Amino acid sequence: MAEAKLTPEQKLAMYHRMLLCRMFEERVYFLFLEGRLPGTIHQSQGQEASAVGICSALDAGDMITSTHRPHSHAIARGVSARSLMAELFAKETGCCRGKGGSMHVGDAGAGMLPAIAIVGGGLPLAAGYALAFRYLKQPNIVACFFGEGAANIGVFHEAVNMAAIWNLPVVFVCENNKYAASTAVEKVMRVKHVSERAAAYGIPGETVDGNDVEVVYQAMVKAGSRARAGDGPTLLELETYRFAGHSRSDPGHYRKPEEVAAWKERDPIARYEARLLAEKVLEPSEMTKIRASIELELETAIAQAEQDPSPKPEDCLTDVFAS
Amino acid sequence: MAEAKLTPEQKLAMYHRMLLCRMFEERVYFLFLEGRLPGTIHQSQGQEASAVGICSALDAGDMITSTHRPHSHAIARGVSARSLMAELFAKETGCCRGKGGSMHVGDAGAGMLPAIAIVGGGLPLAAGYALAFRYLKQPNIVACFFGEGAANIGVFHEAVNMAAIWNLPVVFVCENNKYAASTAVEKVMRVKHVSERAAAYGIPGETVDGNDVEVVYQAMVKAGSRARAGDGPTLLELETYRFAGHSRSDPGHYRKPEEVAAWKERDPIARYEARLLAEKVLEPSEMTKIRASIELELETAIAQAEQDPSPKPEDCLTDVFAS
Amino acid sequence: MSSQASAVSNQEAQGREMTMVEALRAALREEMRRDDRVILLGEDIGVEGGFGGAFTVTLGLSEEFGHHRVLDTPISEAAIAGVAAGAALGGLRPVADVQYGDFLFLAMDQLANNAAKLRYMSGGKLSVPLVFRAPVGATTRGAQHGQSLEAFFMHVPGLKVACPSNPYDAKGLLKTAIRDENPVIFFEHKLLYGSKGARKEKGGLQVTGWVPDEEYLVPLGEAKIVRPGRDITLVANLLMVHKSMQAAETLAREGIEAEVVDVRTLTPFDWETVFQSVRKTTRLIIVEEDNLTGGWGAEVAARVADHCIGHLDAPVRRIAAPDTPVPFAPVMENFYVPSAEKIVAAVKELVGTHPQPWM
Amino acid sequence: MSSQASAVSNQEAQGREMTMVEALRAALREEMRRDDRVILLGEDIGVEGGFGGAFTVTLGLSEEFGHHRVLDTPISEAAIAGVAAGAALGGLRPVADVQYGDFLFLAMDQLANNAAKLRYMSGGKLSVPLVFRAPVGATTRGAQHGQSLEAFFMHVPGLKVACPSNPYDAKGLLKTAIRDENPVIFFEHKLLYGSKGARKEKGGLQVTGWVPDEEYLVPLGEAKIVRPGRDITLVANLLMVHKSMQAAETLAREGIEAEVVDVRTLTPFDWETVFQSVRKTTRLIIVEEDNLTGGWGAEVAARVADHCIGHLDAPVRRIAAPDTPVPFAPVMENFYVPSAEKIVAAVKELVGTHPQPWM
Ligand SMILES: Cc1ncc(C[n+]2csc(CCOP(=O)(O)OP(=O)(O)O)c2C)c(N)n1
Ligand SMILES: Cc1ncc(C[n+]2csc(CCOP(=O)(O)OP(=O)(O)O)c2C)c(N)n1
Ligand SMILES: [Mg+2]
Ligand SMILES: [Mg+2]
Repeated sequence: MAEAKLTPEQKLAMYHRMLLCRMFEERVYFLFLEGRLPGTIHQSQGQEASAVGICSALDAGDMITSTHRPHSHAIARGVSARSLMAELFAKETGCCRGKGGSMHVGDAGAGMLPAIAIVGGGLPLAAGYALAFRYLKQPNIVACFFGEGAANIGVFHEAVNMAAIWNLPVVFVCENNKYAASTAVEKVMRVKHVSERAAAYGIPGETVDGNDVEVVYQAMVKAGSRARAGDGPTLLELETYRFAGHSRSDPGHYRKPEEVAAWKERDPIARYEARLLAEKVLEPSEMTKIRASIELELETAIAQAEQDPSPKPEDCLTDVFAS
Repeated sequence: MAEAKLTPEQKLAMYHRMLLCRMFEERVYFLFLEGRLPGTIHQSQGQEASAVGICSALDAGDMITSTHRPHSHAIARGVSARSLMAELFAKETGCCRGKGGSMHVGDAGAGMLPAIAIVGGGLPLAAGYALAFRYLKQPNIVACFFGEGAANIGVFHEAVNMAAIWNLPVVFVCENNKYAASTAVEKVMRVKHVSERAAAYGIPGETVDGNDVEVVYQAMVKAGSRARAGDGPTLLELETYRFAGHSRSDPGHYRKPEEVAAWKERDPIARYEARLLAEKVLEPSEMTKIRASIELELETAIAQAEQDPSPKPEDCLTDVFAS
Repeated sequence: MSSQASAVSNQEAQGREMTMVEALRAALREEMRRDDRVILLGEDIGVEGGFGGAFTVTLGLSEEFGHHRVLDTPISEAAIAGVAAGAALGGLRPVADVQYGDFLFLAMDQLANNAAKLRYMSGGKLSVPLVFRAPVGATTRGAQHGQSLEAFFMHVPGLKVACPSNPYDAKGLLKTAIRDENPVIFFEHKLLYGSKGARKEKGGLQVTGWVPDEEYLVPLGEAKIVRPGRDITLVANLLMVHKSMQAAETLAREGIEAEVVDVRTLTPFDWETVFQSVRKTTRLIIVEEDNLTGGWGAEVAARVADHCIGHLDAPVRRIAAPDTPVPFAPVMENFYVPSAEKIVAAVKELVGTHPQPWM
Repeated sequence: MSSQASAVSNQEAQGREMTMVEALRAALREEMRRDDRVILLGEDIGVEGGFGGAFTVTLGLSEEFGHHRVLDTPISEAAIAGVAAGAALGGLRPVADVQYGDFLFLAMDQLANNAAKLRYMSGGKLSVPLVFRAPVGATTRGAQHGQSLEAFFMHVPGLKVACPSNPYDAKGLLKTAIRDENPVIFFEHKLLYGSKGARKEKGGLQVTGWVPDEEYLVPLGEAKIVRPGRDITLVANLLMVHKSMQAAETLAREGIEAEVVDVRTLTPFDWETVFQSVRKTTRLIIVEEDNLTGGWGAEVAARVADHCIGHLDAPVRRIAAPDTPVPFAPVMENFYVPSAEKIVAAVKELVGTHPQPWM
């Protein structure tokens, strides 16, 4: 399949989106350290190309599913920083009205189901949503994010197989960031690439550079077209790395500093910035403007979130059943 | 690896054992139709070569795990027809003292854990038992039977992967009889052979003729040696077929009569009988003797089982906890 | 045992005697005809020449509605539940099933952590309208094919739980469950299916019940007094409704009038009907096939001990299976499953003529 | 809050204040030293530079005992449970864990259908000596990381269930559980870990308790009266023991003496201690963090309604989380989790000066 040609506007949009992901996470990190956010967080600095590359290849009506590490997925999908921030602040205005929290952010209206924090738990939901798309003759697909750690859990196997035999319009997107919490992938899996497991289900598997947003985008366009054409799922593996710890206050001593350093060399944002500058798609002056606009957006989101009303204690009792 | 050379005695023993499996199942079928046995049964006529070929390659201290279709596994492993029959008759003398029933027959003393009737549920038990063997420095292995239908359940994936990364001494033996209840394998799996899934775990996979007892035996010797040597598990697929319905009173209308007929042509016992006769390992007169001795064994087992005491109603209350 | 359950008083109405299986099948068929979004997922439910699921309930439906609406799945209970939940989120109304309730444990994460909680976690924006059918009850298949699992699911906020005892209720409740916006776990008792032919259960009751031709719904959350009485209240579900009725008939011959309440659904639970009955009879026995400790009967006893304690003239008793796995041997299984005799004996103990020394 | 739990009266004995995490770790270490067959399985439990499991309990153990005894697993909860059960059958004594109790649903089939039933299905020939550790409790992590799951496992025959509230009991019970021949589900409350350093829980109690240097065991099945009292009985476990103690202290200042019973294990359950306390105080409130409907408190209420009804001077009440998933926002979570204030209010309602109108 020929590669989709990216316009300068699209490139800039991807750059902008990645930067928003990064700066959002950086702000959240400080807010968290300052004790202004409750709960726990799993951050995604370093994995922005994967989130943005995938989501940039989606249509408005498509859906994504996510994991315990969902912030960048949400931003890449277009869930507003405002409603995300409010959710992290546990406010009534949050995308889950304060009931979900960091690990369950999402907004079906924006094309993202609430994130599922039980590793692998989102895969059958994604397949089922894809089944509904096909059944209802909607031209849409589901992009299902999960980590390489999730590729060892039973429901991964069941969901990918079911999607495969039914040719469901879903793309299984494995963000292989080499670690599941402190556990290195090679300790828990004998194959080198998660994508090698695709063969077990008779579907295509592909591993690409997850830190190159255009590579990710092109791979998703390909897998997505396949899915839209009724040819079934693809197992797409994105090689990437998280710069931060696994969750709040993890210093990450199980990773060698050289390894972290080597991956920081491959920072998806810095790389893309350099490329866009070289391609003259991006001007240095524009860079500054983009950053400033993002900063403003985040400042506003934080300021609003802090002022927003908290849910009332008894609100805990509602939303259990639909009527 | 060179093939293990089978002595005439070994060949005869395998023939005898297969015949015992078959004749046991045939008697059970009639007992069942006559209403003399309670519960339900899943029979294994046609799959004797797989049970016997595998178990003949095991040592006394090895262990097998089994499924809802366990009769031939039990007999092949050397659980006495007497204690099996008594269990089916729900008697105190049964191998599970009347508490297990057809779907849970087993006798750890004879090298078989109680069968697990939840599809796939035995796989992690097998891996765990193998872990104990290795940890305790016992030179033994586990042979884990399951059907091709079980290869789609989550715990298959988890257990095979865990055994693979830890190089556990277990052989995963998939009896691919083409159907899971009424469901044809090709409807629920896009790979042609279950053994193709071995690659997903970085272990060897092999598919062999499951209706040729010597082929099965040789494959198991090979996989078993690998496991004993500390080189980890193998996924061994045996292509076979069940002649009977899935469970009691299943007429099997979902299978084409020609398909059933073609497989009956490949009856593992008839084939082996012909071969042994040709090889002069078996004399026609001996055949008659073997059959007669098996008939006697089964008659005795049935007669004894019928006379054996039933458990008392309140026995239902014991054996919940060990003290 | 026949149509004690014909709840429709208008005997002029058109209808016929049906088995539970026929009633369930009719409910599925009607809802599938009414609403295109209703689909079925499960193992062996639509295979040509197959069984119509483990207990024939879906026989014929793939022929009428096609395989795109009657989906035969691999043996993948977790994914069956999760795919059903995903499809529900995506706008369908899936009715999924497990062949035996015991396999629900395999799907428990998807049901309890996803289906039950997604509405809540989304702040009320989403709903998960799915039905998950599960046959329960001991039927000489041993420990892994005979459990009663209602209590596990009654304990999960966000799930509704139905457990009908007769064809009329089964049909009406299943139709309501399919139209409900929430996940409903729908328990059916194997010995009540009453199916004829190949998949007939040994020892099964030939329960039939009058079912009107005209469409009707039975709401979730309304218990039914299936036998009025003044001396003691028996609260039961599924097969135990029938055992309780048997017991009540025996007791009536001795002048003891037991009121039998069929709870019909556990979530929502019709507390008022139970409380009113207990306040009237002043004595309560809960009858369930599940293991005693932590069964749904414990919740009923606990609520009564809170809300009706001043009206009780006897200890609140539960008759349930003992705290053991389901044994295989019929002689043990018969001891394990609560019997009408046990109910009769317990009632007689509580309805003593002496004033209760403990009060 | 400090060593209210120092159950050893001989204050001359050598010992020291420990957190729950330290006590659990000490139990594992001692048992691993004592018995070669004890191994650990779980995610991130033995990685160099890692966490020692989700809450640091296993820190340092892989260094002392090696990776063949401290096995880091893939994220495969069903296989963790099943492999542990298989290893137990094969002669080892595995201690497995999940990082959050909520993931037990993934392992439920292996625990409830295999580990719990294999002894029974084998006619008593086999045993499955394993321990499965699971952290529970709401800690602002939302709906999938904060459930209390004791009731689900108390309802499975063949499983034992422990739920200690303090370091002394935690150590003694865990050692006993490891030596037990049966599968034990061992619940730990996240807010009681009291760990310092990196994995410290926000909002956690700095619970320490005096733990003797000398070896001791705490038997399964013995409740502990952690505060004697004459006016009402509070039965609790885990974090709720502490909330009940707080409530009791407040009440004492107003002249109401609550007796607080820490159940310590749910299976086996020490019914006699609870019954005796209730017969003495004539009033009972059960306090648990689990959702109300079908929580373990229901079983306690039900047994009391059967065995002690004649001694009750008030309705049997339960204080539990409402029937909702665990909400994220702290303001809602604080409402969700039972508080000392709620306990105090409920006690005051029951211990009224008026004769009870309902009796
Ligand atoms: C079923 C399950 N087991 C364990 C956990 C605890 N846990 C949360 S994230 C995580 C690691 C996940 O690794 P991976 O899937 O690679 O995603 P990543 O964190 O690297 O993005 C673990 C073990 C969980 N949430 N769910
Ligand atoms: C988890 C689970 N799901 C469904 C069943 C019901 N069931 C029993 S046997 C069977 C088919 C199993 O097929 P396969 O694994 O190929 O074994 P075979 O019967 O062919 O020997 C099914 C669906 C079960 N016992 N366990
Ligand atoms: Mg990862
Ligand atoms: Mg098969």
